[in-house]
Amino acid sequence: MNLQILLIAIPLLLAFLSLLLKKQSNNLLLVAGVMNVAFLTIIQKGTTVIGGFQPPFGITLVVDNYSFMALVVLNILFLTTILMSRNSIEEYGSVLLVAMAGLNGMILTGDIFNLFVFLEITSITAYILASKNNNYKNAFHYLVIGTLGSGLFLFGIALLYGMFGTLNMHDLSIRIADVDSAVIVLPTFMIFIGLAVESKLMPFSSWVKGVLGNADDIVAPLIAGSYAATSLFVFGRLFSQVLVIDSSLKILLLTITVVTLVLGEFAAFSKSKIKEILLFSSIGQAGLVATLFVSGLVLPAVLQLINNVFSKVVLFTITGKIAKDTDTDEIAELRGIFADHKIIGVSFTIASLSLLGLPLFFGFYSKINVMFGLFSLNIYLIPALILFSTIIEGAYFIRMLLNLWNTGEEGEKSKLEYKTDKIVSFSKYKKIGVLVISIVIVLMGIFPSLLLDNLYGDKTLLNENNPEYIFEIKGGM
Amino acid sequence: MIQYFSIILMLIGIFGLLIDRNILKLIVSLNVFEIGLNLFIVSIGFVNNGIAPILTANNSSSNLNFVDPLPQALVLTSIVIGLGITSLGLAFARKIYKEYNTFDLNEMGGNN
Amino acid sequence: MDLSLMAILLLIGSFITYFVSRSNKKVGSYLTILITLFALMYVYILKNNIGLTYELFGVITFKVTYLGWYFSIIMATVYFSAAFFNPFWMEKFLYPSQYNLMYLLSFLGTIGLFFSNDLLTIFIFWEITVWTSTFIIPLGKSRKAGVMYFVISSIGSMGLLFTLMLMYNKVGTLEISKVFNMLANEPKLASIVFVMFILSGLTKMGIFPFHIWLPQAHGNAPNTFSPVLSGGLVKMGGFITFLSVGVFPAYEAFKDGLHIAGIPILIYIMMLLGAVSIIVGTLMAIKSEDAKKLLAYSSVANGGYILIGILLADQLGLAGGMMHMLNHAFASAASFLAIAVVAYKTNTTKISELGGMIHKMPVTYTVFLISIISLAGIPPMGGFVSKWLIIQALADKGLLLIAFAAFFGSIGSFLYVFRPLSAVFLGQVAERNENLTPPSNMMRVPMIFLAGLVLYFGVLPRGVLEIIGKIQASVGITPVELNGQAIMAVNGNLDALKVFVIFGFGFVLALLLFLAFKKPRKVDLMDTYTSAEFIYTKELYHYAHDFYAPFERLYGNHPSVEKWADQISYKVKEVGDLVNKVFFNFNPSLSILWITVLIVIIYLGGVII
Amino acid sequence: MNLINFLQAIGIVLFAFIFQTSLTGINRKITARIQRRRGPVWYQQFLDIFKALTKTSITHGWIYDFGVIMALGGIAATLMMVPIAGFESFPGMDNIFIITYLLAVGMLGMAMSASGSGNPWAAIGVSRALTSMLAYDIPFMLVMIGLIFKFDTASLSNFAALQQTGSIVTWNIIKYPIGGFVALISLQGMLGKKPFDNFIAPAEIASGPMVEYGGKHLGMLFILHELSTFIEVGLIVNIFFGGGPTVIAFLVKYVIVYTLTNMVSQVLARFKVDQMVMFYYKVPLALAFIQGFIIVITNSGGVLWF
Repeated sequence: MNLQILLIAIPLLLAFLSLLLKKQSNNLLLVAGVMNVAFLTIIQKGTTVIGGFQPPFGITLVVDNYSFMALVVLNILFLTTILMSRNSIEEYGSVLLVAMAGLNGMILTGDIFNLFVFLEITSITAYILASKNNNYKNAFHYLVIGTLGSGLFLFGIALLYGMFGTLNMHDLSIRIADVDSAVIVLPTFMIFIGLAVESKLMPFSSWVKGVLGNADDIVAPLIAGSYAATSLFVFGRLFSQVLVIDSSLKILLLTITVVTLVLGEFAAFSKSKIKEILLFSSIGQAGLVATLFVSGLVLPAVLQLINNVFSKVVLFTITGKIAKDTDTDEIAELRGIFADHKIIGVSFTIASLSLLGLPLFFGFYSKINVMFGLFSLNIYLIPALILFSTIIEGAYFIRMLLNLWNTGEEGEKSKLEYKTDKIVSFSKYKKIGVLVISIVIVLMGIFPSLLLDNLYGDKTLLNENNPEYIFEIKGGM
Repeated sequence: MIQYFSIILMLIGIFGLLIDRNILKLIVSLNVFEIGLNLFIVSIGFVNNGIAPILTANNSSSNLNFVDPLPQALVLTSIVIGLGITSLGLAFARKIYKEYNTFDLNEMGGNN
Repeated sequence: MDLSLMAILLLIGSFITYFVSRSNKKVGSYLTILITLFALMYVYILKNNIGLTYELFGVITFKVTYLGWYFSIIMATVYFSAAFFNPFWMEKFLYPSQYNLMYLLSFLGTIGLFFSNDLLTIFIFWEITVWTSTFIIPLGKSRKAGVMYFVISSIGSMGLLFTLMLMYNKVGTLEISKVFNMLANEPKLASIVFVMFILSGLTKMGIFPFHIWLPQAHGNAPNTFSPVLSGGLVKMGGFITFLSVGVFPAYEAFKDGLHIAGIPILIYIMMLLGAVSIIVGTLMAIKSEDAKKLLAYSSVANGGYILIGILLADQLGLAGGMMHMLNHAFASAASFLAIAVVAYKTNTTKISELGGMIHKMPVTYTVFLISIISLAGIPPMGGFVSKWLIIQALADKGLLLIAFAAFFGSIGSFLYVFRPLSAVFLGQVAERNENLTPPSNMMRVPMIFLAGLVLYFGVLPRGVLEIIGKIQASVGITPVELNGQAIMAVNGNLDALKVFVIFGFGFVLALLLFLAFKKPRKVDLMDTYTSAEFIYTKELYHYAHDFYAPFERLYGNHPSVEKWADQISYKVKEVGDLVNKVFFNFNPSLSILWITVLIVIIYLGGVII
Repeated sequence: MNLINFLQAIGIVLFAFIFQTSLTGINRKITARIQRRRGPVWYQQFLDIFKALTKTSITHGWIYDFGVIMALGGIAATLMMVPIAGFESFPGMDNIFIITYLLAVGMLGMAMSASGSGNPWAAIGVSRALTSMLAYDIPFMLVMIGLIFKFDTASLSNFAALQQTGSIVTWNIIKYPIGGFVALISLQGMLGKKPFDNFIAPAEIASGPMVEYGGKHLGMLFILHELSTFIEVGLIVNIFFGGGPTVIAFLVKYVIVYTLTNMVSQVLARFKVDQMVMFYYKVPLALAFIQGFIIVITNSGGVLWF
């Protein structure tokens, strides 16, 4: 079955179609989203060879446990995002279709140059999305840094190709395993930069503030959700299996990711606007996930990633809408906004609490896994820093939540009459969407085995993570 | 030799990105960077005294001294992508100019 | 009786309460009373199941122990009593149904915590309690209080999680009874684990320097929840502390290290923190202008006693600490409830705005009197018995510094105890409070119940000390020795019943003397000796503001942890702003500079290596 | 506990009252002589009390009455536990902490009653009294901790008995002079004698807590004052002066200690309340710590740190 290719081909095809049928582009987008999710239920694991060249020479599309998980996450995220915010899509339907193709391609491909191509396709759509609502200056900023990043990424690929003469990821991983990892320091770092720009690692992510800080309820959840998930999944693919490094470079990379984590939380703490808080929190979370991937803790990283992106989609969708309707996302001006929107408020709260890793929510499960993973490596500094940043994270999230729910200045009782006079109206798609996601978060928090059992067979909480179990890229070889 | 040259080109591009505040110049710098990069990739496939990797009646054996064809293919893709990015950047530049009446980033004033 | 079943029932019950409250908040609030009563009875019956283990969802494991049972009974009693006040506040809350839900969920969290059989279960329930209660606090007067509560609790959670992970990595199990055993022979590791583990207890109990959340949270939480916070949730810290010296082989692990007066230095430092808490709590309580804040600071001071008592981990000290936990729980819950009644009627808890409440609500006054003199440790109340035990233990060990703090707290408590007693309840009634109606009987029931318990344990402490003896025996400490109602300590005995009888006898004698002479004439409160001045304004004649002004002046310029905490938060903000400036500039070239710098570092690194 | 105990207790209370009231009368005379006056007759105090008791009184509400009864009851109960020359009406109840804390019940009752009168002078007086208590009690208690640590007992009669084994050298005041000195300074505060009498301060705050009282209330408070004086001086005599092998010895020591305190008081001026706190926390507290550390360190063989 060549279903894998359809995940990319159909959105792409519909994208071209949508250029012809401008008015139907949003419906075509929905069709593509639904079809992609539908394909996932019948897709089989395996490899598809494109173009007739046998691996390791040709391009392959790989569906193994890892990429299957990534595809599930990505397509569900994408579909829910466009469903929830369909009123904000406007004329960007075609772009989103291309984006869908590119994102699916990034995950599916087993060829590192092909990955670059998909990365560029996705980036271009991201630039365009970022420019939505006249946000051109920040989009240009994104474009410059993104282009430089992917240029360096390509540079790294070229270096690797020059060294090993192959572009197939699996082939590459076998060959790299044979050499001293000091040899591949430069290309690895170039590739790291390329992905770091997309995954929002500091200091490569200065674009995030301008882009996410002004994004609306479709762009923000897409960039913080689908795009972030994809680039982090790809990051994980490359850095925990292909470019496995064990040298001083690893220390440098870990430093970058951990610094991202801690400083991201610091920056989020210092902010008073919801979007800025969320975007810096995204940066911090990206740092955490990248740390885990670089440390080789794939399962915890994936869990944390899933937790983060689903929560962020909920949060950004709601915030985007609030900011759009009220022209502000300053917490102080929105006190008690949830008093009229209980369902939205509850979902927002659940998503935030899950991000904080509190029990009854999925985030707790991922946090525990992260901690078990890190401690099993016998390192204590990184978990200590993570715990420390969790405290800061708790401070600003709880501050935000309490103020959005409750009214009144400090020292006044929380009463209805002090409520903000800003008015927001949420469509029922949004309400249902965020509620469903948050219910799933709670359900998975109480019965975490549901998710993993269905995807991977039985895997209980305290099992140490097992990379081989997830990774089976054979690249068709 | 060509590799050093291409790397120097890339560095010039980065240098331009570092010091320039003008949007158009930034786009040009990006292009310079990309050209350097493309040259570098092509140079990887270079083989001394190599011949074009085309099986013809004269060169029918695969043991001949072909240059690596793959980098060339890659560069083609890369150039196309570069073109796309450049045009998108220029489109943004136009929009920005409409909004701010300047191409200079400093004159637009950041909001932080 | 199955504990897992109870947990499930409570979970379901809380959500039923939530949905009932959505349609009718009064009925929902009555449900909270019923459910907590049900849980109280259920827990009481669990006494027959000591030693049994239960499982839930495959992850959570419970074990019924005397320790857990003791704590759960305290907690359930406090939650049950405070629940009687919920119906009265339903109208005042912005989110009544949310309040009911969180009230029951946090209750579930505490009960689960106390019966935990493994560290992960402790952590899960700990976190559940923390976040659920976090959402109740801001319904009161302050959002910042909720944040502070959450952050400081998070510091504790962090310590707990760190311990949990570290120990799992070392031992491969999380069962409480097994997990710490290996530490007895590894003092270095043990000291890290000890500090991290007890950290959670310290934060929750409000031990210096983590005491800052108590006045904020207790003082600003809804009046119905302050009793639970002070009487209930703080005791979670006591539980952790008990584990950290009872189950954790602290004394054994540190037996070769530095000792002070026979106490390992690390434990001694923790005790000193307790001592500082007593002093700070006392001084700040004396200064407080708000009745609830005053009680909150008194919780800080009493937390110090509990910590010291438990950390002594011997026959007397531990018994004293454990009993003080119970006494403080009931007494502080009762006094917070009494203040809640006052606040319900007058809409203020500011001491200087009140006065003469005894004429409007004598029952409330009596309850407050009983509970607050128990807080101060004056006989014949429960607080006296437990403080006596702790002080006996301190005297036996010769711990002078700690004993100083204990005495300072004791005598100092007379000061802060008297302040609300006098200024809120005695003296003239302000004009605006002239027409207060008496509180309803529904409010009186839990208060009288709690005050009765406080008095009961002060007169007949044997029952509770027997349970404590069993807890002590279960962790290998000699149980406290009892002889009838008398407690046999090393340096002397205390027969609380006899003390009560003698006191009663003295009281009867005085009463007879009083009755023997002419009946006095009743005069108005404004009809007093005024140095020949004429005074008409009742408020002005009521001495309530700056009650201990000369004494407060002596420590007016004290350093404050609150300011320090604010500074930390400010510093974090500053770093965040710096990050924002350095890494998130709107100018792309700054990012490019960083990229270049990193590449150069890598390149140079490659060249050098 | 049977009826005999209770009867003995009443006897003790009566005895203490008569004895201390007479002594107060005598001391009024001594005071007068120091001030070069003639002074009243020695039984003047009795006359004052009985006169007050028989006058018609006023009341400011139930707590005003209740507080007085609670105060007198509490103090009387405390007195019943103080051993006099080895005699205890309730054996085994003479634990120092029980006595000091039960004493607080009486104090609290009186404070409540005074505050219940609604007179701000009374409230100010109570505030001062409690602050003073925070000052003088702690050095005393610290010394006690040291002694309890040393003798492994907290029982007053045991303390007294331990000092009766030899000559005057076994008295704690000789063996632990620093502690004894601290205790005597604390006694000065406990009795509310000058320079620590700011909480009564008649000319300043109109007698403080006592401002509203008259008639039988005042009479009862007089009795209360005599009884509490007996308890406090009795404590010091039992702990530092070897109690008394016989009642006479006990009473002689008692008279000396009390009279000395009174005489000291007559030549000193009054401290302000904050000055008083500072004083107690500077000198006696430091001395108490020194005494305590000496006892603890010598008792643990010089090994406090190991």
